[in-house]
Amino acid sequence: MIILEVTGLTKNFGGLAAVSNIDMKVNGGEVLGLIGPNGAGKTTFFNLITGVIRPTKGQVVYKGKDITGKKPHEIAEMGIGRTFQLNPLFPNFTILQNVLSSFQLRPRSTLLGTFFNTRVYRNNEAYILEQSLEILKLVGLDKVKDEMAQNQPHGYQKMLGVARALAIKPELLLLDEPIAGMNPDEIDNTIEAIKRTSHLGVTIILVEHNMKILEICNRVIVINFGQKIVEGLPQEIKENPEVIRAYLGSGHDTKH
Amino acid sequence: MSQATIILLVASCLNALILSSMYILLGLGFTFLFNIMGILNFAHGVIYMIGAYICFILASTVGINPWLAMLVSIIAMGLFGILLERFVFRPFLGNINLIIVVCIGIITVLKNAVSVSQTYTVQMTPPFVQGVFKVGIVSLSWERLLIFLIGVGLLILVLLFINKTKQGLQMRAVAQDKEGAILQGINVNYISALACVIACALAAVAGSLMGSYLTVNPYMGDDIMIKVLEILVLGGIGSINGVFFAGLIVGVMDAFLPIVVSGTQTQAIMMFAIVIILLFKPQGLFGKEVRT
Amino acid sequence: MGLMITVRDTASRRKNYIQIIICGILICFLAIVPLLTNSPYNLHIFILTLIYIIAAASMRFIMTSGQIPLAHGAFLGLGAYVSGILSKHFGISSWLTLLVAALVAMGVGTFISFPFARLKAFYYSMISLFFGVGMLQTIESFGKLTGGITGITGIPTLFHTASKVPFYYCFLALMLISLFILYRLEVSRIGWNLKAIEQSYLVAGSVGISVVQYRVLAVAIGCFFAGLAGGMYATYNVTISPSSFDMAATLWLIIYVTIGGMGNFAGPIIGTLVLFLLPQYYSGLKQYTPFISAAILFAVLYTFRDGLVSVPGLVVSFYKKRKKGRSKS
Amino acid sequence: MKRTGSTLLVTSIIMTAILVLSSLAGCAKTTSTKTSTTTTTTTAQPLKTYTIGLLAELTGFLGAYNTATVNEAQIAVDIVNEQGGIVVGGQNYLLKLVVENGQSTLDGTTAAANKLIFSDNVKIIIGPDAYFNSAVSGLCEQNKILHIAGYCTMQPDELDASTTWTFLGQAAAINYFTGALAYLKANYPNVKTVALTMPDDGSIPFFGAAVQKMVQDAGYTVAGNIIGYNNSATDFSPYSAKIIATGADACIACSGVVTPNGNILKNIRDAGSNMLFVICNSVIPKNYIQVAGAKEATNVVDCSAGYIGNPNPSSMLQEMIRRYQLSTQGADLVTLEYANPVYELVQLFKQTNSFDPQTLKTAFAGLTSIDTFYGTGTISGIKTFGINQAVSYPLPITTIDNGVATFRQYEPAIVP
Repeated sequence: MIILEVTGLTKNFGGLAAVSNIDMKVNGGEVLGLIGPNGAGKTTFFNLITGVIRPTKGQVVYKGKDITGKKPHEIAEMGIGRTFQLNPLFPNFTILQNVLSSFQLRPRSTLLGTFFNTRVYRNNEAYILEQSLEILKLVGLDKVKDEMAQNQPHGYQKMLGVARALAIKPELLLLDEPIAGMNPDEIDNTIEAIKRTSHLGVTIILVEHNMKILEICNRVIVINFGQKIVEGLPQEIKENPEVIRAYLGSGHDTKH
Repeated sequence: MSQATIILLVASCLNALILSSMYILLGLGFTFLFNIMGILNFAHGVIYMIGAYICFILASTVGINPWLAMLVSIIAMGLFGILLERFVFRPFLGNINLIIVVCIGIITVLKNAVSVSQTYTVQMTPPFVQGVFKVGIVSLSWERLLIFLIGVGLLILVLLFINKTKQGLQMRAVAQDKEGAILQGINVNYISALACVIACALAAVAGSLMGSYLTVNPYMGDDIMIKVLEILVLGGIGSINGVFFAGLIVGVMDAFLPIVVSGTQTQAIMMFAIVIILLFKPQGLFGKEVRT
Repeated sequence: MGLMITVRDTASRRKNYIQIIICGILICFLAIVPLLTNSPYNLHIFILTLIYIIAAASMRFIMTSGQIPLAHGAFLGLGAYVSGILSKHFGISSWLTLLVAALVAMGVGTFISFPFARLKAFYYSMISLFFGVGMLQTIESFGKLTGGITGITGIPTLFHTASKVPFYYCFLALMLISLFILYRLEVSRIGWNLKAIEQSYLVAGSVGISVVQYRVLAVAIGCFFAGLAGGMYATYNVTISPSSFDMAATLWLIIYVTIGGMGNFAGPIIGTLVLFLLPQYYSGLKQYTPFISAAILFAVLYTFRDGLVSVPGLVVSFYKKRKKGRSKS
Repeated sequence: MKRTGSTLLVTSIIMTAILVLSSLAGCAKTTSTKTSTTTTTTTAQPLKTYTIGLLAELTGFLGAYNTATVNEAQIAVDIVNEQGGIVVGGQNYLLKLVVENGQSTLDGTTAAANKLIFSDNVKIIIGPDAYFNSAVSGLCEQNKILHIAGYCTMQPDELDASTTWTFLGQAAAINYFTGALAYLKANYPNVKTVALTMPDDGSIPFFGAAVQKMVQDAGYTVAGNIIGYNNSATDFSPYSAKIIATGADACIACSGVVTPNGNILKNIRDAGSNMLFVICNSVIPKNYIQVAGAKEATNVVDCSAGYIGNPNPSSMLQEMIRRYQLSTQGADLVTLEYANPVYELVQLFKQTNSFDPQTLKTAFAGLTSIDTFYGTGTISGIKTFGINQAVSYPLPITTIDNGVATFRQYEPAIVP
């Protein structure tokens, strides 16, 4: 079943097109890799889907509903979680507080309930607390839960990003360069965590320019200069000449 | 249309030009500081006042040539700008609250220092030029023409500096994208100091001129401060050309509104005009839109 | 107590009890101030302090959402003028006007903040600054109703007694209630969402926090209490004039918050107390008093930039360090 | 949010400390003031002091000006004390001024008045300046404090039938205007229409209205509305242009300080108009010549503060001028707006031979004339203020031509 459908999505910054006319379908439960060299427009693509910026044209349909140009928090409410490539967290909260404050939607307390500290609110908070601890276990951060987020190593911060995204109980999870700038064993942990997450039945789209991510993807789409070059299974992509050119620069094929 | 009305209109146009040149002169320095260092320098009005006082004391108490006095006050305020950047702004960069507190500190000290040290007499810098000449039907004093000419002249100089010299271009780079500029290896501290010096020097020029046109008093900077903020916001954050148009708009309003309404209403109307403009164009007339 | 309490362990729960006890002692102390000082003038100063504590605390509440309300002084003025004009020219009971003043300020604040909530927080600061100045200029230009620059005198007071004691207790109660409400808001999820927005509106949006809604909420609540404080000021001081609600007033409120310490709920309270009561010692210096105030500002600013509330923390950590040093040697 | 508990703990301790200290200081202050007041009753000291409260705006936009006027009052007090103080009930008293700062705001002035009355426990208050009386008159009425204002702008609650304890001890805007109008009427028959200008500080609905009525009663037609200017404007030429455009024969600057009036005059002349310019406020002509420039300061009638060209100044005035010039390297006395009330008070003390405010008040209200530094003052004002408690005295009329000020005559300038 198709969970997300993007048709003719385009965004122009001034003259140049950061994303031009991208179509794609995402099936429920799959792990879709979205790879391409730096500046290919991958992050812009995420921002378009999650409503951080409005597309110039094209539309985004999520579970049959058109979500083009909706506000970020509305889109989050519909069950699309995401992580950020840079500063992916609330730096002045502890790890646990980061996750706690990411539980906004379900269970949700009314403003008045929150203010008057009603039983419902207290129960919600208690439930949220145990949920958060579970998520932290899932991504393997439960040991450092009371540390300041900003003092954590890069890998932990990235994982915290994932944990925060999971807190909204997403059905679709957008990971923006989850393993960029990690050392090998951090990468392995992260990939493990992503696998575990996808086994929970969460559909995942992840953006990377690191080819290593391919091993966990069911399907890969390659983007360059804001356009879709090829789409296919990981191993096909690996030997596709266009992709190689995109990565090693156009000077490459003249040597053959 | 009667003779009187025509004269009134022409005179008001001239007023608008003269006022605008003065406002732009002050607004430019302030906008520099904001765009380059991200600092709302609430002490700008006081710096203008101090510039005026240095010129006044040298010219009338010490008794040297007013032009020389103005030069000295420009240099003095320029140096003051360096100190300001190094010891006041740099330690608190990026925290607007601390900057505000430190600005208030400076304002309090300087203002009260002046008002305590000066005995109560009417204080005025000796005129730079004298006499009146006629343009068509209206007559204009050389003094005000001088203010206009110096204003415009300095603006052209500053523009040349920004667009032609290396430092100027670096300044614009920093104003547009600080991180990028740092990556390019631009010495941001040096550029900031430069901006401070320019801001203070321009304020000193304006102060000296107005000190001989109006009188000098410790509170002459307060009203200017608001005008300068108007110009910054109206012109748009991060745009240097915006200053000119904003200054022109404010000047025109200041010259024409008093003719139709009474004194304080002028201010009120202006404020709400600006608020309404911002409601429709929140990033200012020439600013880049930044959406959350 | 919301997010915090849910993650509290027993140790911090004890701290919590200590806090409650301290606050209790403080309140008791404030309750007997009128017995300690027999000069109406000192009581006058204390009453003003109470009013400005509300103003500063409400300002900090807005600031936790990353917006700097450069019109807060003006909203104080709005409240003061609304209650003053209503009770003087229309003969409405002062108690009622207090509420009306607060609600009017709240409404205006919401109206102003709404169009700018979706933009960078800085734009709100700017527009508010202009709105603030514009509002005062309007007040000045409607001489008939507001007395222009001169202001309004002879506003009906809450209690028709020469003694200031009833005012003191009434305002003490109002202050405690306001502070309690603001504190509850801060430690509840609402306060945490505001802090989250302040740290990164992108991330906040991505987890479903409505940035616009919460920013407007913050401004509305802050302005409500600003209006209340203004109303109290008018009905106590019987004279109000625009010059005491101008840009300088706002900036001084920011100073109370910053000198006290932005990071802590107690910050604005400490800041206001220090900067209000301390000048009473050197007020004999007449026109030289501002220099002392400025000196205090610089001293605090350059020694502890996190405000006075950070002092105990610094002291504690300093002694810990020394202990470590000793144990090593 | 780490260490919230301990932080709050210690901060609250600091808070408590501050509260204790300040309240203690408060008690200390009151006790000290107590002792200072008891000195007037115990017969321990041979020489006793009597404290008079002085409300002034030592900081803010009036700061420099009021610092000067307070010095004048202090000099007057010193002279009185050096002449042996004053004798009340057979006992010699030295006068003591206690000055409180109103910070140039109505609220600040209210606070200062509270301090004078409740903390310094004075029974007589002199001042404040400008339009701040409204903050004081009511208080003095409630607490039965004798209040002698230094200036008055006819705002509501400043001086009216309800403020029986308030006196106007020094010429106010309305006096200067009365004098100027009388001289204009007598010496410039060809003036028919006049333009009125004044600072737009909220006084237009009150002072402005009164002035307009007086002008019309005097048989002039007022050109257009009253032109209110913004005191802190950067450039006054728009207002000058507006004044010229009214096409009036003369422009009367009804009140306001030297900078705006001088600049409006300058800009009117620079714009090529030579209309008669009438200035009526305390500032001395010399200052206008300085601000407007010698060439521009021409065809001007000025009704200003009274001691200039005073043909027979009292010995005390001469002494004051001497001392003031000593202390300020030859600056002129400003307006004596606090010194005059002191001078009048001294006479009242001598007359009534008591410090009791009630007696002083009834005595003052009973008088028809009292001596001032500017000559004999008449006590009037029933028509203008609704109460007969304003002191007015002859004011000097000066005309300025090509930067030369020439003293013409004294106008009675008695407020109706």
